Amino acid sequence: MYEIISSVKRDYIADLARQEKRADARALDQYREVSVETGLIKSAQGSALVKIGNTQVLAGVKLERVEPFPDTPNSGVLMVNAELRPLASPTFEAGPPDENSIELARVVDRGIRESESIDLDKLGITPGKEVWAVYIDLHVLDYDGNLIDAASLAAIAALWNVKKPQVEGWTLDEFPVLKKPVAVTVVKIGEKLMVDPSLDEENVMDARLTISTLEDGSICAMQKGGVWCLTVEEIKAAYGLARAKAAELREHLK
Amino acid sequence: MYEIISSVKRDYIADLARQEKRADARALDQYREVSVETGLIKSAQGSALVKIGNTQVLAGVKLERVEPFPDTPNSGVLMVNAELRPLASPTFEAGPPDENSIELARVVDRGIRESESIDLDKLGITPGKEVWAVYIDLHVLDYDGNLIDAASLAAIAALWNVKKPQVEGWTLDEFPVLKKPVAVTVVKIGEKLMVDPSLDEENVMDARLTISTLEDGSICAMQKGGVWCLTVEEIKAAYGLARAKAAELREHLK
Amino acid sequence: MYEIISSVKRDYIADLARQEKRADARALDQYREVSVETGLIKSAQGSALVKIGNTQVLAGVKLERVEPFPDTPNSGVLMVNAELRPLASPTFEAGPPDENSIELARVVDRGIRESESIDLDKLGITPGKEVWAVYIDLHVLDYDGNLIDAASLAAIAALWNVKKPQVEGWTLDEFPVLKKPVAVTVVKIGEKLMVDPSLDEENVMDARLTISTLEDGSICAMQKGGVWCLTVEEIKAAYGLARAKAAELREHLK
Amino acid sequence: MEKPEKLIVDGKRLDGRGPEELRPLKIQAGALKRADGSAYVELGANKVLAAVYGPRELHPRHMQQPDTAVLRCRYNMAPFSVEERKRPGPDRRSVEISKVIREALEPVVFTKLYPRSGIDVFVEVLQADAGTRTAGITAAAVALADAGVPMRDLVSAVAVGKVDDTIVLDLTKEEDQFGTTDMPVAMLPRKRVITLLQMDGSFIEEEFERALALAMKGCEQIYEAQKQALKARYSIKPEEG
Amino acid sequence: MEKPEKLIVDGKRLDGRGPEELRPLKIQAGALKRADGSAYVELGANKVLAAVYGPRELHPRHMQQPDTAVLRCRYNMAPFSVEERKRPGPDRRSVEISKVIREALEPVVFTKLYPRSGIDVFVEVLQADAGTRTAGITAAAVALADAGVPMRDLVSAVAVGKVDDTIVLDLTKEEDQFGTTDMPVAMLPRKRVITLLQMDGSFIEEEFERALALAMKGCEQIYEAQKQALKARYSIKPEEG
Amino acid sequence: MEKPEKLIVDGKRLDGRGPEELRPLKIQAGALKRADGSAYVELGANKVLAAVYGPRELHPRHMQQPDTAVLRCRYNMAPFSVEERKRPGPDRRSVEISKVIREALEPVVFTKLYPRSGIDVFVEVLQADAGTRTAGITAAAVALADAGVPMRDLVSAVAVGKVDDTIVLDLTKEEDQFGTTDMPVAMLPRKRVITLLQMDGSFIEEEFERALALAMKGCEQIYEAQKQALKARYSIKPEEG
Repeated sequence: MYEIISSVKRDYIADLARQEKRADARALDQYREVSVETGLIKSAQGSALVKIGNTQVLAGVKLERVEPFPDTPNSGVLMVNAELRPLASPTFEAGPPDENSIELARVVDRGIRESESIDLDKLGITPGKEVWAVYIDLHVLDYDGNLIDAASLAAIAALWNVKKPQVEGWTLDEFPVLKKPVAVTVVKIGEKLMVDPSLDEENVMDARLTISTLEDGSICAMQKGGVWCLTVEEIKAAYGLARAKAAELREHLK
Repeated sequence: MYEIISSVKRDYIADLARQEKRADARALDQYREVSVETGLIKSAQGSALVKIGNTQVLAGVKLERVEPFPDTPNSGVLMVNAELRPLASPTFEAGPPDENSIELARVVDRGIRESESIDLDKLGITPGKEVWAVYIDLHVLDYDGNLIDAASLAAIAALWNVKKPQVEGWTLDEFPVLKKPVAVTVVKIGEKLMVDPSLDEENVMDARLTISTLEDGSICAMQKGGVWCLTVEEIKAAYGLARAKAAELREHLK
Repeated sequence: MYEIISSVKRDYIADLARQEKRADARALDQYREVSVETGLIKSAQGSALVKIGNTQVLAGVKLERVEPFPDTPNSGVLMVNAELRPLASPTFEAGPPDENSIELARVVDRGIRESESIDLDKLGITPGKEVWAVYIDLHVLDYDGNLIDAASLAAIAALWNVKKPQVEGWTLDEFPVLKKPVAVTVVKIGEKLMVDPSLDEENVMDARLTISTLEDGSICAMQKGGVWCLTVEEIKAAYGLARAKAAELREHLK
Repeated sequence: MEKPEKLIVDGKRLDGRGPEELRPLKIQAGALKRADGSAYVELGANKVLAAVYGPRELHPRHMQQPDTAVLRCRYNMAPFSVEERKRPGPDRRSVEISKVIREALEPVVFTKLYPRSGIDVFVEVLQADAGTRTAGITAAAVALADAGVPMRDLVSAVAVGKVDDTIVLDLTKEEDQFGTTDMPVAMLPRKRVITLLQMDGSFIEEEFERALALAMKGCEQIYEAQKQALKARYSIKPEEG
Repeated sequence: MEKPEKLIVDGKRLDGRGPEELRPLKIQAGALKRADGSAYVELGANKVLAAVYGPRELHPRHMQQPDTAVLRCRYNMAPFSVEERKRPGPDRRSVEISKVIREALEPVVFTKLYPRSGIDVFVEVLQADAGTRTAGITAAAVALADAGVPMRDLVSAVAVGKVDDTIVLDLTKEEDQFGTTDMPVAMLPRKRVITLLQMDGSFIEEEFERALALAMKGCEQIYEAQKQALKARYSIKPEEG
Repeated sequence: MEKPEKLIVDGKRLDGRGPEELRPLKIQAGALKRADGSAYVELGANKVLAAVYGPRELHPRHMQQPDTAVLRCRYNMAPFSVEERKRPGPDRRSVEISKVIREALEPVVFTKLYPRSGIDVFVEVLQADAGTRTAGITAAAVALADAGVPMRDLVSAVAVGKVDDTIVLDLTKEEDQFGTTDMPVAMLPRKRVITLLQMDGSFIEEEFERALALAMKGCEQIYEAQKQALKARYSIKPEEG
């Protein structure tokens, strides 16, 4: 996900950060424009297109009947897959998922799974034989930074869009989605923390910390990234930012 | 499938075409020597070795019991696979099928499938559980141009060679092959159309059009290839050639 | 498995061999120090760590319930897999098994399978439905030559370590391992034969011959390797060495 | 999908169209920011994005051609774009379609102007309802123009077919599945020459000739919409500068 | 594995430890001959090997960086290291773990000293009982030092979590599976900064802060053992010369 | 295939051969046009093609050796060559066989004459009935000679084995499957040295020595047929010029 960036640009962005400024005139704790459109894809049981600035991620939810895992014979199965499509960026290459798309999928997966946002126990069909699989496919269409937040928001919006799915054999009333975990990524450039990194900011960041929180402010998942360190104080500050910003992003899920 | 060719050779072939001549002294509407030998491979239920000039394709038909597709629970399954074996040409590489071998397999497949040359409905065994799969494997042994016609002819000859297959559990009288679709490839070099391109001709061609026809002259499949265009008149002329030549090639299926 | 070696080193080792000497002062028919530790891995049903000099191979045996092969509906299944882990040598690369690891696995497999060292007929569970699979995984940890002997010894030691496996549904008394085939690899450098080649010796060898023998001195498997030839006399001499050394190595299996 | 008794009733198709009518068509040039050029096409229920990168340095190097740019094309269906979830990654169908799309586009691109470079065309199907390869070509041609790649002409594409013995334009998935014949066609609209032609099913000579003529008529309509989309893109100064 | 009724009884965990106690820890530097550096770590039932090769020439060449060494990391589980045999080869989990291990180690390596070269870290899990990624980081840091790679500091790592509402150090597989929360942490022990932080489960603010503090305390203990292992390695002249 | 009660009855094998008899053998040099050299071998029901390309430039470049040609070999079974259709692509068996075929051929090729180049040998099994690797070596040696690759000698190969306690030459599939022992051998016929030797099953010393002697006798017969095939190829001027 890291792209080649001229050292001039690197210095410029780092300098701005030192002055608590950003190249696109945002405040350090300010997101770019966020939009969430749901239900665009009729061939999916749920879908959402999330834009954060120029970044665009389309999430589709498909329900299919599958065999359960042997240790949870009457629980549904959650599968999250992310595709960094080469149309989205000159640095994305065709081919099997690389470590960036795998990390993206797994971070989104944990945010949903660990918060128990889907009541998988309701998704059994025939114990030991058949259960519902919930496939969440994250299709990255345009990449200008902060994929984790955009993909996480698209995934949860698509899940809440499923409602009463049009799929053969569905007997429940509503699709059992229960919570709204929201991921907020904070990056550190020099000594400064900021939210919603643009691509240029991601390319110069020292480290990032993604924190997924629920409505009550509790954490359900975290993922540090980047090749530098975070102090304990920075981690605590990031958590504060994550809670505040999650509340804002959650407004788009109404 | 396209090979490096010196520009001298390219000009020579294009010049000849302008004069309605070919490097091997054939007429524009003339095939090289064609031969079809069937039944060479005892481990296959049907087989055929087709030679067109130096080009050699060996087709083998294997019948196996498989699960049906859910939407056609009592119909047999047709699978066509083509292998451009590296022994056949210095430009064929070992490894998974590339776009040329995939296109070859799919064009042969459509010629057979769309003409309903096999009565797949007769190939059910236990509804929803077991049906016959018809595997057609096209093994390219020597490559001197015009693989599509050679492979198509080998496939249909191998199918007609199956007859009463020696395979456990076979209960039908005859293998239900019904028709004889024949593919004819016409290439355009400059303003001229010609059939049965040699390798050198393929390397300089502007476009090709493969037309599969049945005994009654109707078309069951087409595939345009190459990186240049065809006019409507050229397409109609190619169809005329395809019908005339298919009748000749079909003689080898008797 | 063959590494770049300076021609100086090559000449030195070949010269020594001519004088019936070796760089580490061993006799031509002498192994490096051999040790076999069993039962180190609790997550495996059987395990053994074999060291021959600096070479280290860890073998783990896992038992799992699988479907039988159609032609042996009530017999267990043996699977041998070898991984030349990149931590073991600068010349081992991450990725799917290459020809060296495949050859290693298959030679170990044949030594066990062809000697009927495991009574696979006892490993049926439900005829046609379920049998025990015996997975032997060979994990190469440190590579200083003579992997075949180390891996073969580790495999058979791990099998004898299984005893009464702690695995759900096991009903037999003992794991049905019957024999102790032992592989001995003899290499030819110039005119001389020697056992237990070090890595440097492997790199200059002309040919190798691995012979697996049983307690009674009979051969159960052989594999010649290397890009040069063996005379009939050399092959017979190698067999004599293999029998004598197998008896020594078999002491470690008590 | 269950087979309907008839696909054409009283001269109307199941979605109400006449035999020679296109589905509703919407083309937007410049749908994406990162790509050098892009376009979004909706044709009936098809939703297709195309993006173009290049001319740019071509990797791996051994693919570079000393006298020409290499045009590469990749057609992909999103897993959720079809009824039954499609496993990610290329399958045989998408490999073949990528090849025929490339061959359909190549005649219009002045590849000789950019030796050693590569031009990449990506077609992403977000929602599929038959005719995605032709919609992809239509979108890709606009994306190439949007990227400023020098071109001889546009490429316009549409499928025709035979349904209940009628020659029809622009088949739906239902018509494709239960009809007799499907024939995707791409055309250079100004030169009126064909760069894509595939066919499956059954045509006698007269049907084939009528179908080809109908396809070319359909391509003309597509072409008008392509031009409009490019005009709309460049008449309005984009806000983002 | 069946779920036990309680994971903590009378303040003691099922294996007899107190909540803030590490499992028995053994670290050996220089466990392998061929590798440039290596280490073996046992932490409870975990058995993990790490090996380092480099700095060395980096292949393939296009990965070389003109101004820095490239650190690469590969985490792998032996097929027999877990209850149900793991199929050989990388899966999604190991790809992600390899990435976070690399990012945890990179801050301590003076990569700029070796432009165009590569440093490879291999972590092999021979027996797994939760906490293999942190044990792997612990082993890898010792292996890097054993290889003589210039480093700013070591990296020490351990997991903490929440089990039966108690914050505990160094979870077992049972505690990981049936507990509420798992949080692996890696720290530069001298600078006391964090280079790995992942979390799954549920923490309120106060729990999170206590857990983080406990993790850092655990890392200090790990650090002492790492130093001892390196001392033991270099105080005794190795026999092999 | 069901196991027959006896494989040898009254000193005759099920196909009527004596124990030390080869199956009918046919060798044709120059079977293909595009390859630099080729050969076709029928041995009983085995049908095997071999083709040689090179010495030629070797790709990828990093495989080039400054002082020698690299001999590469690929053994492949056609999907229809065996009872149960074989899935296309290399499996573990064919990878190993490719390796031992290469090692069996390498001693006769003057690879040092062609530094930096590659010589590729392709063996295709069209119909299999036990002994395909040895038939492949036999064919490949003729194909190398047909390609004009400078060689020290030919390589001749055949399998021997033990069936119903009898040492037999050139096993059929039935004998291989239900017999006790299979031992493929390749020999340089003039030097009488062994370049391939594999064995599965059971031999006591005396059996092994008799089997090896029989294999070498069989190789001599193969060698005569190889020479005949090469003579036939070069005595007749090919029509094609």
